[in-house]
Amino acid sequence: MSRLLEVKDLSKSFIIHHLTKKMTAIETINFSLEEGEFIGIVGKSGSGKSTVLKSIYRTYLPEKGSILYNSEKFGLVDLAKLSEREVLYLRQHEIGYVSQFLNVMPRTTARELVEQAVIEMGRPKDEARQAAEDALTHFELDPELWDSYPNTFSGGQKLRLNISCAIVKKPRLLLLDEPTASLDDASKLRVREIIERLKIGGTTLIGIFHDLEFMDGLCDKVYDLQKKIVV
Amino acid sequence: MAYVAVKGGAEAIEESIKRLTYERIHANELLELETITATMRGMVDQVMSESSLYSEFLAAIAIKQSEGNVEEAVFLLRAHRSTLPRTYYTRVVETNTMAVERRISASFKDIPGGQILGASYDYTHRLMDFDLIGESKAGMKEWVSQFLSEEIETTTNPDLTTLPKVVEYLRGEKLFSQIEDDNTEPIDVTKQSLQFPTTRSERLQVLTRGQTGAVTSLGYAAIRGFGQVHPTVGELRVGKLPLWISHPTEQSDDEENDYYIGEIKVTEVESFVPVSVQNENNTEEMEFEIGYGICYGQNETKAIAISILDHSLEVGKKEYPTQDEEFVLLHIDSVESSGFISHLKLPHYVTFQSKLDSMRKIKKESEK
Amino acid sequence: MHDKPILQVRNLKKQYGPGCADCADPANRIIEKNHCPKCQTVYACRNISFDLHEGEILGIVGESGSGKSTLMKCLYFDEAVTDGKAFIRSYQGGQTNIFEESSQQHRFIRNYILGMVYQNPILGLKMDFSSVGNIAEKLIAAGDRRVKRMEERSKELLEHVHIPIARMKDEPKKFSGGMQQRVQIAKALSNNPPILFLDEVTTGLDLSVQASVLDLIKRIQRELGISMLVVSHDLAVIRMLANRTIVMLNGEIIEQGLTDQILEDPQHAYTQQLVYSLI
Amino acid sequence: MNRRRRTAILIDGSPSFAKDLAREIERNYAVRILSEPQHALTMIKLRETAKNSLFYLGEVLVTETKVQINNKIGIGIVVGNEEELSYELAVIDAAYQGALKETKNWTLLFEEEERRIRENKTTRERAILKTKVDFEMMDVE
Amino acid sequence: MAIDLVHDTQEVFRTFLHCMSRPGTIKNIEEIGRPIGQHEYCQHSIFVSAITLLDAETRFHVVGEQADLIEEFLSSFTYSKVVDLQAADYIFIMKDAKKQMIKEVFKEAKKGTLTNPQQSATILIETDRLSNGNQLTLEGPGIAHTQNAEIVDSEFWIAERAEAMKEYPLGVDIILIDRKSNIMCLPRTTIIHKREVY
Amino acid sequence: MQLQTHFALFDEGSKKEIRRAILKGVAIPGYQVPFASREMPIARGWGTGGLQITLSIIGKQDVLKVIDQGSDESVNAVNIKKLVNKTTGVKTTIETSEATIIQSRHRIPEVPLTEEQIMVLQVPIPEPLRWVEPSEFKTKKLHAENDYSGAWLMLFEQIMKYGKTATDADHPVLVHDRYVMAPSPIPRFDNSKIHQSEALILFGAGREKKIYAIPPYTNVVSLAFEDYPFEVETFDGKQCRLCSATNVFLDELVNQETGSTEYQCNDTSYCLSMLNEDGITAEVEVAHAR
Repeated sequence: MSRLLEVKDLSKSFIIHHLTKKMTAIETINFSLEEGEFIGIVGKSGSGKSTVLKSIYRTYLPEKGSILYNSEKFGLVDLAKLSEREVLYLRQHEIGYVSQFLNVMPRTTARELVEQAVIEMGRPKDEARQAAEDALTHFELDPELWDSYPNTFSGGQKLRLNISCAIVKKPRLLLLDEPTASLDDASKLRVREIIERLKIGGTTLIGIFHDLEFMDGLCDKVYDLQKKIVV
Repeated sequence: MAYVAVKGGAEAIEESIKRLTYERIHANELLELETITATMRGMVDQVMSESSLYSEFLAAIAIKQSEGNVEEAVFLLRAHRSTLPRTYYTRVVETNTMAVERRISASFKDIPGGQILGASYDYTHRLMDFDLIGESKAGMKEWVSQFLSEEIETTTNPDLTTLPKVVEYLRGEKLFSQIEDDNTEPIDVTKQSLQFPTTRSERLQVLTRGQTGAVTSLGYAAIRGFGQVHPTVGELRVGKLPLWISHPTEQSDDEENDYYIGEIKVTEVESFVPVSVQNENNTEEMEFEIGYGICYGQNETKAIAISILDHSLEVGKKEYPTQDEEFVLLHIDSVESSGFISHLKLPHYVTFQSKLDSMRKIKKESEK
Repeated sequence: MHDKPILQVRNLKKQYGPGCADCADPANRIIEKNHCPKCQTVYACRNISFDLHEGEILGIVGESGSGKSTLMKCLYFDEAVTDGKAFIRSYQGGQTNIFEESSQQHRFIRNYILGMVYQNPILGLKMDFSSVGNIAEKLIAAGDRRVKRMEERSKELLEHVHIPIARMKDEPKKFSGGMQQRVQIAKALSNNPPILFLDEVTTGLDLSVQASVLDLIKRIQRELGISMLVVSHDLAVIRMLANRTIVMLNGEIIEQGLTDQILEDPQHAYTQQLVYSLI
Repeated sequence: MNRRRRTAILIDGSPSFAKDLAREIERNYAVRILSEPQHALTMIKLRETAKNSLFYLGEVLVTETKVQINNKIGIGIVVGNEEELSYELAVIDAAYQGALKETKNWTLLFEEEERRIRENKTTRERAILKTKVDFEMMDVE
Repeated sequence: MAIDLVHDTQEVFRTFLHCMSRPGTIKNIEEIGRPIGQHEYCQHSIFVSAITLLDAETRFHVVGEQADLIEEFLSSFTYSKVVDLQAADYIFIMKDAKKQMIKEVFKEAKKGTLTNPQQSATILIETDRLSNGNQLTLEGPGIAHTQNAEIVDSEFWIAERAEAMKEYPLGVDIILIDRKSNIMCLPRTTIIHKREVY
Repeated sequence: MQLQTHFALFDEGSKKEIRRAILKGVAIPGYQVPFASREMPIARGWGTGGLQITLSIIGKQDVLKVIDQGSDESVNAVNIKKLVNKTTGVKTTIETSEATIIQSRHRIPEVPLTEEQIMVLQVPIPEPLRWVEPSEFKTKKLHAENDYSGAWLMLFEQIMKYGKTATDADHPVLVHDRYVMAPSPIPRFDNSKIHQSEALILFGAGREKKIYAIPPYTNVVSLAFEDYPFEVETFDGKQCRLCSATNVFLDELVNQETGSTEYQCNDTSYCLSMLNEDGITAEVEVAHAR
């Protein structure tokens, strides 16, 4: 096993100009992750769990520290300082991000959405089509929904679509940002099964989950944001 | 070998021209050139202005030759000027040296130097004067001597060559910005064809030689709704301008050594046009701008219309045809417009045959 | 990653007016927003530099007067730049500053390499010519001389943008705003330009129409791999379309980054204000 | 007397004035005509008063004559179809160019003619001023 | 001077027109305007060419050892204004012009603009000899297939001319005049190929 | 006072200016050179452009032929010929092969022109893009940028509308692969005569103040799409009622007595020479003299 990700002294604060205020979200975070591992991040609400994931994904600009990632394409890189172009490449090929929210074009069908993700990686259209169908089947989205617009989906359906989009690219690292937050128990269970399958398939994962029970037995290790230690 | 002759238009042309002469002289009435220059002032002025050639003598010949057809008379003069050498350019004429014969302002009730009506049709009642039927030379003579002998009230030192301009008065008041003399060499549209966008000198030259009717119509359109000029006549002057030229070969620039060559009569108009401008604080402010018009002879509506179009073209936003320099400048010339309209009289049967062929083929195509 | 950008813009400057002692020197210029209060010179674009890469959509966001549309017009040669350079990979091997080329060459670049979709379809379409003719015009400009082929291509594109083929001979003036915009997009795409400029293309359209136009753009980009520069004052549009985003204010680039980063973690006070007003 | 003033008096003065002076020179000298009176055009360059810029108002017909007296060339140019006057102007110009003795005695004559022109002008202007509108207020006693 | 301004200049113009329309074609103007005395500063054919083209509306420039004298002479005759290379409508390159100056002329001469390509210089080059020898091959409008030409000293400017023509319709037009008053024209459309010498 | 007309009417300054414009026109084939068109003794639109060129190039040795709509004896042709003859004294002819300068309105003679001839065409509207763009400023820019999509689009639209192009006379041509040019309102039939012509062809537009030229042996291609080739006027199965010529441009005439349609050579001088060759004595009425 080799190291896939190492977060070193990561800090992030936000300057709110119109309030002339600086809000610190996380400070000197340190943890690392081996290939194939699943790390869970815990901490009470507002402790900055999501900030950590968004910093890794670069939706937030990391302020201090480094996020070393061992890329298949670029070798060892610091995600905190990597060029936007390279971040975009990694997003398309190596790092996936799943949240409970679905951000999609209004007139795009579920099938097209998953296809897009493959096409963005530069694959031909028919290959994308096949991959999309496989993913949607795999994540048990009712085929009747494939050609309708996702705005109308239930929370669980949206999430499974989200995961399909992320997974279809076969990312090496998948970031799960409270994907189950608004799901009922039955749906949660299905998501858990999906994650287990991913893990078995060798995907490296970082997850934040609203309820700690959900993480039980799923994570290899857990990082506590308040104590700043891996438990 | 047999010889085939072509019978055509040559004879017909000769006969047509004879016929024209017949029309002019068959009533056996003689019109002296002097009669034209002495009594047809309006027509002579219009012809000189539209042909852009100041000569009462040549205008009179042209009017006589064209039987009073202004379009044709202008044409004759324009063609004649192509055959004459242009030997001199005058020194810059400053219009404040004008010997004023008439001068009015619509902007002020009274102006320094006074409103001088001069000779004007403005206040004549347009009633037919049947006395003209029996007008006699003796009667005319008597009227003139009576007119000239009338007591003239003594006005202190009249000097109509140094009347102050209304615009100068307003510039003093800072209602107009002071403008430095711009001595950029003008372009002569008769030596260089118009290139768009044009310079101010080209526009003014084309406007002043424009056809009176065309210029008036477009000026009217610009103030009626198809333009955005709302002018007040600041000053209208009719009078004579003295002309000077420098010695052709002596290099000296000494004006004392100039030749005076005579004077020409012109009508000059400055129209005041309110415009809204942005001031330094970026707020809108009203300011006056000047539209300028001048032309040969006494042609007052034409000069006013030129001043309107001058301003219109300076604005030049093309929202209206009257602000579009191509629209205005390319269509107001008498010789060009009348020539092209009249060319429609020429036979066009080759082009028509070609059109027929095209239409027949399209018809066949659609019947397929 | 060392692939050469498809379009490189360096230090593009555009000013209206001559400048004066107060504002001519960029180092210590005293101006209000983008114009000099003394001489009224407007500095519409100041030192704009960026790269556009193959297959990406780059968003440019800013309020009116920020210089974003002027920038676009300069790149499409609708306006002459005051200073600066730009290089297009597929033109002269990307070695020639396109701004220094003649108007004849500019026309060539527009016809063969660039596409433009204007906010107002009147600028991009001939309203009195048929829709198919409009598309053919761009193909003709790019050297096509076969009527049948152009007709086919036009049909294909009109279908692509969901204009019924039955209406292909109709003039755009008979169409709704959304349809006109779609014809304009079809026209801009007709000769497969590697670079497409879109200037406020959904502004003024109904919401539902906006959505279909945005979707169309995204689909085209995905399928044809065209690089696009999208100018909009509307962050929602930028969010939908752009991978990366540039924020402009008063003629300057104040911030640039990944679109989701700009939206979720804006750095500049102005961008924050813009983002907060969106939510 | 400089040419600027001289030519103005000759052209604006009575026709006989120029004629008499020219005849005097003709009597005493051989006048060689270099170019006969002929028509030509002079372009008028004018300053408009809206932007104080220059433009060409149009052409004016002039009659021009060139003569030579004792190796000195005189030019006569005058607006209009003025064959005789243009010739006389040329002769007088040549006389001044050659500083002929006759011209010495002419100064008084010129001044006299100039006075007459001024008087005529005043009379003409007074007549014109009869058309001036009187805006004087009524006197209030 | 026995020159007939009306008919002689018409004849010279028609020669130019014929040769400009048919690049490489040689015509002679030796006898036009003869007989007259020798001109002090330039050969007769240059003089008649100048009075055919120049007048007060044009601007010109002369390059050569005696440029100033020739400029003064032609200017007094035609009223054409003497200006810098960059502003000249007509540029005369005399036989004795320095080779470096010839290159300079092609670099600096007006090439016209895309909107007004006619606002470009016409360059009159004096050369020792013109013939239809096979040193050069000409191609372009006015030439049925190809046309041979031999121009003495042309190696000093052929490359520079090509450089000046690189963006048609911009360019300069050339009138060549040799010692025997032969005329050859090279409008900007003519492509010159150098014959390889073995 | 001497009042006599100068040789070829114009003062020498005017001629020089026009000559300079002609030389530039020859050097840039198909490009419209602006010039300061002079006012002429005939009306604008009646051939002042062609006349100005003719008067500027003509010399004492020249032989002039003038035709209007194919006819030497049309009133307008006679009138122009008369004016040139009166001011220059040059010989005039109706024989195409005899002429050194041929001024024409709307036709190019049927007899092939030679290297020694100059063809002068009168042009009413020299701008081929005028019907796409009324502004002169803009059309100049289109020429500058080599943008002729407007001209092509017009043809494309005609095909969309009518199934074929619908141009008549003055069908635009592409010159030397650069400038699109109006060949003046010659029928499409004559367009091929400008391509690789042996004679120099000059075009003069007096009112619009433009001069342009096609040097000999220059490529002149009528605008047409590859799959809709350029078509000329056809007179299939028709022949001249006088000389029986075919493959010439024919006038369509109505026989006043029978009411039937008859055809006759438009180029009257050509018709005459054909008849003379055949030894037939005939008198050709010029029906359109007016």
